[in-house]
Amino acid sequence: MSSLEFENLNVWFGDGPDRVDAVTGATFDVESGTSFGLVGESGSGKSTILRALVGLARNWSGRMTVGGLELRGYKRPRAFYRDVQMVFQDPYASLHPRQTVDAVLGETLKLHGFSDIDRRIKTLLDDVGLGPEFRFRYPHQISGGQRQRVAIARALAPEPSVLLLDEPTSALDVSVQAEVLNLLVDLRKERSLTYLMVSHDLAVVGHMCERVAVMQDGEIVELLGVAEMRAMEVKHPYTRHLLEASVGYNPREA
Amino acid sequence: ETPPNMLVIANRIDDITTLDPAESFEFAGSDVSRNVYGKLVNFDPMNLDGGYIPDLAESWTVSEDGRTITFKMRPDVKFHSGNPVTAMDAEYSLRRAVILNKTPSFILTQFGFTADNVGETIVAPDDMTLSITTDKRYATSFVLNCLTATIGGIVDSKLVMENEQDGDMGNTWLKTNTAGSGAYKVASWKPNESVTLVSNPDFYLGAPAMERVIVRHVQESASQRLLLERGDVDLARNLNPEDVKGITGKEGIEVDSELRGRLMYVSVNQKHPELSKPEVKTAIKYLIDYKGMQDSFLNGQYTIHQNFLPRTFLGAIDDAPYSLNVEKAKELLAAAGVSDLKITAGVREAQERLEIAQSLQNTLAQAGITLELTVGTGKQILSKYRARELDMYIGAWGPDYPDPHTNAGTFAYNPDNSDEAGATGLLAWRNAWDTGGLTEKVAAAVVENDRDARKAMYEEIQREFLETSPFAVMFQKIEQTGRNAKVQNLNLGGATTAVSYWPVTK
Amino acid sequence: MSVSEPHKESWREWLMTDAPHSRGQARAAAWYHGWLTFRGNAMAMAGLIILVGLLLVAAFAPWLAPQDPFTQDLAGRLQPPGSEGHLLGTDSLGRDILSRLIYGSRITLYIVLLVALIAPGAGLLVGTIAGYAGGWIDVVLMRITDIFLAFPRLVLALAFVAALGAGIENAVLAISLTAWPPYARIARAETLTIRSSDYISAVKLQGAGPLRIIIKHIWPLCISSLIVRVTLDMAGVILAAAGLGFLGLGAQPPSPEWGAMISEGRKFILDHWWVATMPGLAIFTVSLAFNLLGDGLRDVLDPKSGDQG
Amino acid sequence: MALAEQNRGGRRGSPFLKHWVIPAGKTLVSIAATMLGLLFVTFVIGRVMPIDPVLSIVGESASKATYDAAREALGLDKPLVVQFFIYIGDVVRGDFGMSLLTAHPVSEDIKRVFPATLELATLGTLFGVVLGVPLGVIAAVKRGSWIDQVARVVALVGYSMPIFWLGLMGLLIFYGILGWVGGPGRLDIFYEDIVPARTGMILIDSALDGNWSVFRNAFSHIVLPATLLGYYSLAYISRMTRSFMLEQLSAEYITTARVKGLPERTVIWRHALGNIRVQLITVIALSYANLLEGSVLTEIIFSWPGIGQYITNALLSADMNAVLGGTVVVGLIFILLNIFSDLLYKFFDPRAK
Amino acid sequence: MSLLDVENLCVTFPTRRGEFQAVRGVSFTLGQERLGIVGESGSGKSMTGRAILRLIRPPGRVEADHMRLEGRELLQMSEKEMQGVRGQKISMVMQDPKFSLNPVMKIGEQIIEIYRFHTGAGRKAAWAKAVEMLEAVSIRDQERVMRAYPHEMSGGMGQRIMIAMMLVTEPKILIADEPTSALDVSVQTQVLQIMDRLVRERGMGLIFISHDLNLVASFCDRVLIMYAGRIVETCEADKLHEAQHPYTRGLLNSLPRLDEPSERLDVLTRDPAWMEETSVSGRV
Ligand SMILES: Nc1ncnc2c1ncn2[C@@H]1O[C@H](COP(=O)(O)OP(=O)(O)OP(=O)(O)O)[C@@H](O)[C@H]1O
Ligand SMILES: Nc1ncnc2c1ncn2[C@@H]1O[C@H](COP(=O)(O)OP(=O)(O)OP(=O)(O)O)[C@@H](O)[C@H]1O
Ligand SMILES: [Mg+2]
Ligand SMILES: [Mg+2]
Repeated sequence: MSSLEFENLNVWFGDGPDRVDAVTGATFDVESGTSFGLVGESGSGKSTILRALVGLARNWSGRMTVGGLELRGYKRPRAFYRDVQMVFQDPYASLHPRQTVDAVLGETLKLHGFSDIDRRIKTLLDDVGLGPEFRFRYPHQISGGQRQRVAIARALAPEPSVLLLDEPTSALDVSVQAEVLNLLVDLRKERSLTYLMVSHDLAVVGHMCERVAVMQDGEIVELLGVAEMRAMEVKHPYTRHLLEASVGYNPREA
Repeated sequence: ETPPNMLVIANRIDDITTLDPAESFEFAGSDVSRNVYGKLVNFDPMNLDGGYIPDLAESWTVSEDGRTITFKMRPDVKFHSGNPVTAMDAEYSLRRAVILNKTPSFILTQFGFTADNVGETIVAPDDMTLSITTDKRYATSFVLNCLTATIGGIVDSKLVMENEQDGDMGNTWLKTNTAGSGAYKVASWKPNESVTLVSNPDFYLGAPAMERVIVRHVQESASQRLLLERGDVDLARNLNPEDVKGITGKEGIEVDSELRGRLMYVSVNQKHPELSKPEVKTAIKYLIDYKGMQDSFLNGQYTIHQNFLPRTFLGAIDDAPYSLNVEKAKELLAAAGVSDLKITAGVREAQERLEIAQSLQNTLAQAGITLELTVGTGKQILSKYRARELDMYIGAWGPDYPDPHTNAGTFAYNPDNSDEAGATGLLAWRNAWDTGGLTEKVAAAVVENDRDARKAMYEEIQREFLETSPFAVMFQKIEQTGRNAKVQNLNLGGATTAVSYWPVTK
Repeated sequence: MSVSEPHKESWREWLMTDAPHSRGQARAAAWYHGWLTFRGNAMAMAGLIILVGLLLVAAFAPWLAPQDPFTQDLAGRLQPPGSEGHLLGTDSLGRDILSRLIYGSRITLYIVLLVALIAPGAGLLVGTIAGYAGGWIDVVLMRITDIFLAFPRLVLALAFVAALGAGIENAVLAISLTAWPPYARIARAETLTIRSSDYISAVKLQGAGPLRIIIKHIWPLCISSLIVRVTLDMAGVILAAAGLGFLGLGAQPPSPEWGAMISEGRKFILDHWWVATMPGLAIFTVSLAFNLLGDGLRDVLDPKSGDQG
Repeated sequence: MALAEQNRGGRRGSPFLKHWVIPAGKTLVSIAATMLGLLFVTFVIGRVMPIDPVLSIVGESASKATYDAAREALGLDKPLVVQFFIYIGDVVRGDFGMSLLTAHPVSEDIKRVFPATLELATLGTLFGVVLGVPLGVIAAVKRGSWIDQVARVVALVGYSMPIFWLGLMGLLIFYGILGWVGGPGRLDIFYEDIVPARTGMILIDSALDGNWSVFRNAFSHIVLPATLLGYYSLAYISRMTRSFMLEQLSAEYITTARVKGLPERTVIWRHALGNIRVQLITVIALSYANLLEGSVLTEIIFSWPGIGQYITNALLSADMNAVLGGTVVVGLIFILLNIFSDLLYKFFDPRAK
Repeated sequence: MSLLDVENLCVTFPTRRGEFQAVRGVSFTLGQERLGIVGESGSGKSMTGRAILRLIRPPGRVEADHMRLEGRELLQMSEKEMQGVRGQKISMVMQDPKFSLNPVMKIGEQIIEIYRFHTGAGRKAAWAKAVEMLEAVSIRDQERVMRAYPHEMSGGMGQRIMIAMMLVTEPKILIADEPTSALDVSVQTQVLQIMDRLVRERGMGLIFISHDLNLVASFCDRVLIMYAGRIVETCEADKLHEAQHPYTRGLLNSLPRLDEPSERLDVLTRDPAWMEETSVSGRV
């Protein structure tokens, strides 16, 4: 069980004149067993924070800790990946088009050194609510929601305590979104997982998380609890704007 | 249509690597040289069989001991540059050839000339007299025949000296330029593209009718044929039998067949334990389908000839005792106790040779000999041959100068058969054949001054050669040339020399 | 799961299922789907049939060939097609061209298969490593690729053979070694698009090393575009092998290798057109078949084209 | 942290530096590296070849002393590394040594043969582009139709019929029988050496000279081989165009163009083709480079004194200076073309900037 | 008379497993209003939109009893006549601006192209018109944008450019296929405002395709709810939250809500019978 801490995190891409600062001075922490949401407009650096944490974004400064353990550089020991896993935004793009569900899960389990792979695959599929008939299908043979379940199963395979969710339902239909969100809620309850979840949909974050950080242009502009959000008790105008827009179209708004 | 005063020839000239007569040793190069450089003695293109006649030397005398020949130069002949041709030029040219020591130099140095002794052995006491002294007595015909070779070309010593670099005796300059007194001078040579000759109006035999001769490099026989048919060239010199057949009988085109000196032969390495058995050697000679090949893919371009002196050479004999006889060959092999023989043969990638090789493969197989072919570029195969590494070689040999010794001295002459001797120039050595006494006979023939006696000696050598040698000479080349009917008096040089353009008319 | 279940269904249903029960079935079903896509493409099927035909011809050459491919008949040389006993005529040594073509299919297949394995293989290796590793490894590998690409093919081939010695295997090797750079470029371009995809990130998050990612995840996706390209290059390979012949590297006579047969026929082309044309047509047919097959395979193998049409 | 602050505001360096100077520098370094690699490989090949350059020069019968002297003159007695540097030095000065085969300096030979190839390859490529691109586009647009199949067969004939077959047949028909074109060679004999060789490309030289009868004659000679070479590049270019176009035609912006009501012509030729320009340039450059390498067989059949024939001849006669010189020049051309196509890429694709 | 009148529209694709009907007998009319089409992914929304413009690529087929644009039968028009309709009378804003703009043409060029083609105007006039349109969709610095390439634009700008381009010919009908799904909320509002204004001020007909029920409910006048290629229900947009059909209800209930937190979300359970129901007519 781990908590996450980010202190003055800066992440940038490129070098010299091409440099893009994607995240600047992000500071927040996620208590173990809780769910934390990151919202903000496209390109505000939400995903980048997750990617920096798992080592997919190489250039960063500041401090990141997982369960008190400080991270360095971009290489992570295998043990780290047993603890922290990530689910990507687009379930189609995150599954190899030539691998069956079985192969995806099997490889993950093998990499993490499990031995009773067969049994575990069955349990995993069961956990994410997929029947055994899905086991040997290719990604193109299953629907988006089912693909996302496979992605979640893959993330759950090493039995992590932290799940990073990068817009896990934004590519899905509302009806399917509900299924996936329910699944995530259930899993968290069963396994006392810690979630760090990115979304641009305030309703989704509101549904899932206890605390929320609002990002704009690489910076965190506001940190607030979900209750405050519901009550519209926000300080930053950008947060307010987001909240209002999420309700629907208001022709009179400027 | 080609202009009336111009002769246009399609030929393969990619073998011209130099125009320097002291260095040039290839066919196309000789063709150029013969028309550019006068020699002391030369062949009359209209009467090749008549042998050498005076050229830049008007006459000569031979000393008592037969070692010194003294030439009297022809007066009033001029080089293209306008310089008079003198004995000094002749002295310079011959000395130069010896001193430069390029590939063909052996033609002169075999008479004992060396860079050190040319000061005494090749001397011009005055402008009109040149005397050369050989190390021993040789047949005069032999010496003079050798002087008709390309290396005997007389260069304009003044002009050459002006273009000397780092003591190279003008070699660098002469590679791409000419300084002769012949009927033509080279106007331009573009390697692999063309050679253009322009006539020398002051040629001592009279200005040639063709003011320009352009030899164009055309590799493909088919292309040559099309050019000839369209009248864009007057002469196509490398037509294959099929294309010759194609143009035969076409209006305005004639086909000339001229016997050349080149021989096609097969030889077997005497280092090979089985191949060195006399029966096996003979068996192989019986396993060649001479007639079948002559009448099919070699049709018209090669004629059966089974000895090392090409027809028209002094002493050449026409005996052709061998023909395809598988039964006899089998008997011979059985007698030698040879079965399941497996040999590899080197052959260079050239259509007719490949066909000969495959035919050979076929007929040898009928007697139970497996022939494997190694095909490669000329250089690759030759270097193996020279290193005595091939079991069998299928190839061609052309005489270097128009004297019987040129072939006798390589096919039947091998004074030291050891590997160390490294006599790579001798075919007998390349095949590790010690000649069984022919070497001495060849050495004797070359110094025999009586023409008839000499002829008889060569005939005898050849008869023995036919029996004992590891060589199966198969064919002699016939050059078939497609000619526009308008072109007259063209002589390609037969088996002895190169082409002459100056008598040509249209 | 009951083991006997598949037997209740027909094979077709078993293959068409969306819910395979085993790895084997999933794989078979995937192949079957590919096959269906492929079968729908008449042109690709034509290509396949020709190639299967070629395989059969090669396998049963001794039974199919009307005559011995090596038997010479100097009296009956250069017979035109359709003449007595020689459907496609005879060559300059009077050998039956049809029989030679039939036997030659073996050599042709051998060359083609060997090159098709080596060149794209080498290209795949270099290209994917360069593309995935990036940085200086990429720069160095691509410079090397450029150097090989910039070299006149014949010179390079000769140099290789100088180092390796002559023979048909070495000729094939030489061709492969001159043919890999374009494949490397294709593989690299493909890798560049794949390497930043989410599913590669996902595997990285399982702690998979670069080697594993390249071999297990990137190669399967690069192979399809390589296959398509290889099938396009086949005719070139056959002709290149013949081209090496005159350096003494290709098939040695009297081997009835198609390219060598064309070269031999060159001499007679104006009057005896069939000697060169027949093997030329054979090469054309085979390369057409490969090409049609390649187009069909592109549809089957390309994951992007998915289930459309 | 301080570092991050500094970088965030920092748009260091002028755009000029960023867009032109730095890439140009990188390009130069990469050319240099590739060239050096090329030279190294050629050098190694020169040493690996089982051919004795000394023997080729001095001849078979030379004495040991002559041999050694020549060897020394060639610098072959020095250590390999030193030889390599000498080699580089020579190459940089444009000195490739003497050709054994032609007795001319290799650089001079190349100056003579390369324009012939350049002329032929350029015309051939033009032909291939002018016909190949439209053919590929049409084949893609009408995918699966008879026109697509015909285009495929046309391209494959180009791929699988050896050029000498097509070449000789072409010569027979268009020159031998019909007499529409000039025969082998670059000019008829009487037109030879009339116009001064400025570029070595007769078409250009005669045009510069205003001598149109030479121009016409040269054209009648080049048209057949150029068409044949063009056919080969046509085959390649049309296949590649087809596959690029197929990709573009399913793109969403093509639907947009149709939504706009634009005629199909505009949609295909302006929108779709515009998007494959960059890829096409690369393909064309590659095929051009291949033609510049010289099509040996075409050059042989048409008696075209070009670089392909030159290198091959040299190769067969073990004239290593000529082989290496030719190789370096061809390689250089190749590299330059590559860079050129990269530059065009930058120019044509707004996304590349 | 309505602008568009569609009766029994079917879109069929041949597949390996037989014919697949992406749209099955859809009927509706469009007046000078905002007509929303909602439904889950794959329900045939986009295909309906494209079928109107006859942009279904072969081997797909479009069939209908009739499909009239101001009384003229679209299905009987020649390809040439259709070119006059597309862009001129009916325009369509495509889903993703990133892929829908030609990446190698300057934005100005792309706008001018459509305008000149349909009006035959000169370059200068077209340029001025394009700038005016960009201004209308509240893009600042129009001259710069005109000379820029699509990749230099943000998603929101791209979407607005797309709208400007499609409106430059002042079409009678605009089909907007999920025009805001790729956008941030803030940009989304702007885009909607533009379209809203056009309908109200110019009397344009708008078909607004989306899967965002809240958005459609608040933005449109009328809504068609699609399921598996058919219209299962139609209603006034503001009454969407009172919709009856279990499918529509299911969709609505599965949305998480900020104002009504819940432990678990309702999940839509599909009734096979819905597949068989005949399509509800969306004609008025
Ligand atoms: N590999 C990269 N190279 C350069 N810039 C990048 C890279 N990845 C992301 N960026 C930039 O970093 C910034 C933040 O990107 P990020 O993906 O974190 O945004 P996001 O908030 O997740 O947006 P979205 O909602 O669109 O996913 C963006 O401006 C983006 O352009
Ligand atoms: N070329 C095609 N061949 C076969 N089926 C197709 C084709 N194009 C689309 N379809 C199918 O048509 C159906 C309707 O597609 P459409 O794009 O209209 O859905 P949509 O309602 O717009 O969904 P989304 O919200 O995901 O965009 C889908 O089931 C799709 O799979
Ligand atoms: Mg993101
Ligand atoms: Mg859609």
